[in-house]
Amino acid sequence: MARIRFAGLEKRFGTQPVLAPLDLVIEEGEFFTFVGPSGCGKSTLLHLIAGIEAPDAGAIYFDDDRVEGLAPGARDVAMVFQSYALYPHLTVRENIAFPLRVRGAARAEIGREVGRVAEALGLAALLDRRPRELSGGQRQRVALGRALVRRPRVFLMDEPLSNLDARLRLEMREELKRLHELYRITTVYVTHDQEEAMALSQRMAVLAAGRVQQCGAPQQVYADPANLLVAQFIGSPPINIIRGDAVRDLPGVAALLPAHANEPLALGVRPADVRVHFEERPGTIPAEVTLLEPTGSDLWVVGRWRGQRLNGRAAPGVRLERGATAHFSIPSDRVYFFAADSGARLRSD
Amino acid sequence: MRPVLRAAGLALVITWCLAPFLWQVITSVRPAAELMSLPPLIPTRLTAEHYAAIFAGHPFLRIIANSALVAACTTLLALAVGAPAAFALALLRVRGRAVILAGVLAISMFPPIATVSPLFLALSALGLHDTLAALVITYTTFSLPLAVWLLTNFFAALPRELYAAARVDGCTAFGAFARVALPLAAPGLLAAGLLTFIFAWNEFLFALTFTATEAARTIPVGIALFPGLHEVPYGEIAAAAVTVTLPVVALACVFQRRIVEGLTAGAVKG
Amino acid sequence: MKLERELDRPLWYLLPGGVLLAAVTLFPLAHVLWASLERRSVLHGPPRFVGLENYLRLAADERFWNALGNTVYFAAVSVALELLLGLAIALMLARAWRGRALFYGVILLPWAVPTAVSARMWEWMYDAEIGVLNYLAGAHVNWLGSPAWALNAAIAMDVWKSTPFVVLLLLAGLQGIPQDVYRAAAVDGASGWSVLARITLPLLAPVIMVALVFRTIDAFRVFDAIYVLTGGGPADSTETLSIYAYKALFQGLEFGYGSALAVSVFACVGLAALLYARLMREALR
Amino acid sequence: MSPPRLARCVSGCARALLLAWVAALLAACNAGPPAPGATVIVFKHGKLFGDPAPLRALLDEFERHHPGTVVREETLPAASDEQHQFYAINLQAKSPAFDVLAVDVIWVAEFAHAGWLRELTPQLPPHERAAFFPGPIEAVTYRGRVYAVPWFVDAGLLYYRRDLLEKHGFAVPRTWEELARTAQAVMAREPGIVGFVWQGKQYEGLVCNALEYVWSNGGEVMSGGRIALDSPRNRQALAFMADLVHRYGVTPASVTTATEEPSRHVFGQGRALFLRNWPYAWRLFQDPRSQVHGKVGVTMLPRFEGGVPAATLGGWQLAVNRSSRHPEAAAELVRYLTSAPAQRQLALAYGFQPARIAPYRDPELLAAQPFLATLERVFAEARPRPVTPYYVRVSQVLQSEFSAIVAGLKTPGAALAAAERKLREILADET
Repeated sequence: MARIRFAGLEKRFGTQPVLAPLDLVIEEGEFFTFVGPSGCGKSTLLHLIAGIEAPDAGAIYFDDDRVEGLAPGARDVAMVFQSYALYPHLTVRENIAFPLRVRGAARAEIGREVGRVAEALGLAALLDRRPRELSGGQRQRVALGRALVRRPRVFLMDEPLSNLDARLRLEMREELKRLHELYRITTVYVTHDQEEAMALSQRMAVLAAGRVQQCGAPQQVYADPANLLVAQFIGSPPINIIRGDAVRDLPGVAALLPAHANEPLALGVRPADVRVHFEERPGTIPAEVTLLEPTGSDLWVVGRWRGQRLNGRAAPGVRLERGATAHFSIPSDRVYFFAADSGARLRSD
Repeated sequence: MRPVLRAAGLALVITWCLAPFLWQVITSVRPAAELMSLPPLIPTRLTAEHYAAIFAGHPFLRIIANSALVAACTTLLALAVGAPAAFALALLRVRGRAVILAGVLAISMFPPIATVSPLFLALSALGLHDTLAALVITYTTFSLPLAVWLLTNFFAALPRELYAAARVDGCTAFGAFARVALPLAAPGLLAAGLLTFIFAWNEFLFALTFTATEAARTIPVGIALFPGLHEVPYGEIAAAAVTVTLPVVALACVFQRRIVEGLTAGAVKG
Repeated sequence: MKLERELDRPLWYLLPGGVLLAAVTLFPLAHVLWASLERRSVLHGPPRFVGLENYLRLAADERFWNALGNTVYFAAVSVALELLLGLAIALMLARAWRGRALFYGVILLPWAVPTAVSARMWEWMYDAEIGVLNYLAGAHVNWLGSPAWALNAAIAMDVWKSTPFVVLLLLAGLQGIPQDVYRAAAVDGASGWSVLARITLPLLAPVIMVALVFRTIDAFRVFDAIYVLTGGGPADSTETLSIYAYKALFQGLEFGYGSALAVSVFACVGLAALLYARLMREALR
Repeated sequence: MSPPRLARCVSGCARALLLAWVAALLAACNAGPPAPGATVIVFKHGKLFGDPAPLRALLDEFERHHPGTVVREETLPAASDEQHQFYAINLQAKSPAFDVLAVDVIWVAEFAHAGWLRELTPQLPPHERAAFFPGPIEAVTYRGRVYAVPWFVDAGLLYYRRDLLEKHGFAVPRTWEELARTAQAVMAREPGIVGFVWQGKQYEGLVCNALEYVWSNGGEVMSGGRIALDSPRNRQALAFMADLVHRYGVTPASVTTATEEPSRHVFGQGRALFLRNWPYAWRLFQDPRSQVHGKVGVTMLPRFEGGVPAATLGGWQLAVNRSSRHPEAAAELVRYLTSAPAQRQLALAYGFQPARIAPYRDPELLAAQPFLATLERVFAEARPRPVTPYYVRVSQVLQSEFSAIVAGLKTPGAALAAAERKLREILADET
């Protein structure tokens, strides 16, 4: 297993920066995720680690070996591609055995290792099929098998679950966690699905416009967002943002931030923390209901207050219709403040 | 209605391609007295005299061997040189890729009749006069542009992730080329190989100029040796044409069957 | 671990092809270009540099313009027909499952017959008196003898002979397209024509381009097919640039003027290729 | 197919190729490398139609007379264009790859002027030239020196259906006008018969046909180095040629595609009354399986009223490559192959028309080929096409303009005027 260290790693596309200088460490055996909207540079970073692309500046270290100049094959890295990238002219057995055969492993060892991985992934019955005869889930597991069979130093995954249907995606998430606990290989996972990132990773980094916005444990990033961008990206349903003068009209808010009294502010509050009632209560604000989303365990109510969107949670039984007025209570101890212009987090210490 | 339409279409195409050649076959088995006289469309009796004649009067077997050798060597050489070049142009980052492709194409734009004299000077200076090697070198060079252009398209059509996957799995660039790109470009290889083979099999101008004796003479020149000053043995030419064409077609059928439909299917999802 | 960067450098892959092309074609091409600037005729003295005199003579030579007209007409009509027919046959063949290898062989036949022999074969078939075409049609058309018909008869032969080349390329292209692309289209309920227009043609576009460019090159360089058929006659009505160049080079022994003619063929094809490249870029945008 | 199978298939092919290569090399070697030190003379010639053995026997005989000399034959396609192309490239490159070469009658002046041929005056001194027909001698002489020795001769002949003429009571026509009238008359009475077939495709053969009208009307192309093509006499002659198709209708319009063989087949299938062709056709019409066996007569070509008999001279001459490494031995071979005995043997074996006059009076030869008697009179009158180094460029102009006349695209006057203008340009350009 390897400890990965990035030292000023940078990548430009022509003069346009794709990845700003990155300095980060991924511990040995850690399941680390890069999450961010598409086009934020996460796949490029993965390609830099794998060696498919060369950086414009900076270095990558696996433990103490400097690897960014090496060819992919020389880094002992395994990768699962978003589109699986299985070799269509080879059977499942040959696909999984491919990395070992390229390294010139003995035939007996190849047979043993392929058998072991096929058993672990439930592919024993499919070994003689060709990729085009398999379902999405099966192909995904073959791609996993091909990566696992060689016990690599680093495991790279480029949104491997994005092509699966919802149910299979949850199953494969558990499978990945199980395999990680079993083999404890340093894993770098890339996805645009923040829910998946939080469920899988021990530590994660939110990427936007080629720059790491925040890095930390999932719960910590969720509870303590470094800026507006992270707050909006992490957590679903997405965080409520109130801007402009309306912020100060919220009951109990003015007192919270004396230091920044006159600056333009943005207030963020998680929909899960906002309670919605049928009748008026002390400290609630009235809003016209524009959307109702029952999810079985909750009733999400979307209202319009002072022209801004507000989403809160009501008990499932509450009778509300579109157009009616509901009363939203915003807990003043669960709100976040951001500078309206830079989006930087403002703390009331 | 559609299957009927397609069947009719295919039948029409088959007759359109086959009819002229069938007429050639009929001419080749038509007795000498009835040659070129048309009241009997189908000859009154079939004869193999022309087939016997082409092997008796001329060292035709040796000429066929020469052509087979030249065509096979040219095809292998053209693919061995063309495929890696096409692979590099398609998958590896090559500065000035378009300029190289345009340059390769420009070479094949010159009519051979203009390049045959200087080429003759060069080859005889190298002492390659009247050798099969001279033909192989020339044919490989002049069939490279088509091979490179065609294969570049086939390698470019391969999903890029496959190349990346092979590299990550430990292959060098050449390993990825040999183990992944090459097998997947089989339809392109077959097309390029076959066209190169047929070009070398049928080429006349260079063959006439560079060869002198049976040691290096190829089929087209051999057939051109059939007629006398004025007299043209139509039967023998027809027989020779049939004899030299069928093996090439048989070769094509054999290789075509080995190419599996939609090779890249299942490689990449979505 | 050894740094494997060098093995991946494209240079190693382009070297063999580049060396071979340079070694074999550089001298001849340079020779042709240089000869086109010389007064090089065996019949009167050593070659003498004359600059663009050959090209000026070319511009003033009405036989050149007649040959150019014939060549452009021949190339345009034959290449257009070959592409349309080739595409239709390739699409038909791609779906015919039973005995596809056999069809493939039959379709390839015209291309496999040596050019000079097939030209002679067509010459007998076209013969007005003893030819089989007139015998079957019961007509008495002087196919190769009348200036109106001759070039079109040559085009018909070239279409018969060269369509398989296009079919071969397009079929190879079609075999590269994975089946599930078509299955996805079927799921969307796409009809035959829209599948062709939206899926097959765009995916085939690069191979179509290759077929188009190389057929144009061959059509502009056509020589032995027409020379055996009509010798350029009657009255030069089927004389193409290559035939005129052949007669200048190897009969008139005017290597200077012949080379200039050859360069004119190169220029025509170059223009056509540039035109295709621009058309291609427009089509893809 | 998976890589291992692909690899096996490629290695399979490679092994097969290796074997074939080795076999080919062996075959090349056991062609009997010449004894070391022997001078090898390479005789390059167009293919003679028929069994190669008699010519080989002749060469073996030569080798016996000249110990230490080996003669190797290299054949070229018989088509004149392809041979000219081969020689143009090889001789211009001063290639010594062959020593003796067979040269068409119309190339001698050109090759001599280009400095490609070694002078052969010693092989054919003035006193020996009388033994040959005058036409070929004129063709091989350039600026008073001999550059090739005539080997065999060809000339245009008139074939006619003797049975049809006798059936309808017509004499063998002596003049072109008489031929046209006879043809029209017989065509009226014999359904499905074409009057007169000849070679009208745009190629060298058309020039041979057309000049026979011009010369037989007393006309000329060039005289004394000056062009005399566009003359009233020539316009009248070529007008008649066009009228055969467009006015008398005795020649089918498809004459514009006819070469020797198609016209020979039409006549050979009994569908034509008259045929203009070379002597080779006679042997084919004598074949018992031929549909016109015993019904064919052959004679000199007709001429115009007040004109002269004329036939275009063809045939091949033997010359020595200027870059030959063994000029003396090569010259000796030329002398041997054009000697009377050699010519006799070739005449018997290939139905060859010797260039020497003596064989035509050889009783044994005459018995074998009575046809030679007629040929002697024709060859005596046969005239070479304009003997100039620039003949091939001249011919290209004539082919195009004569083709325009036959196809009815230009009047003889317009065509001859255009031709004369172009010929002036060529001669002015070349001096």
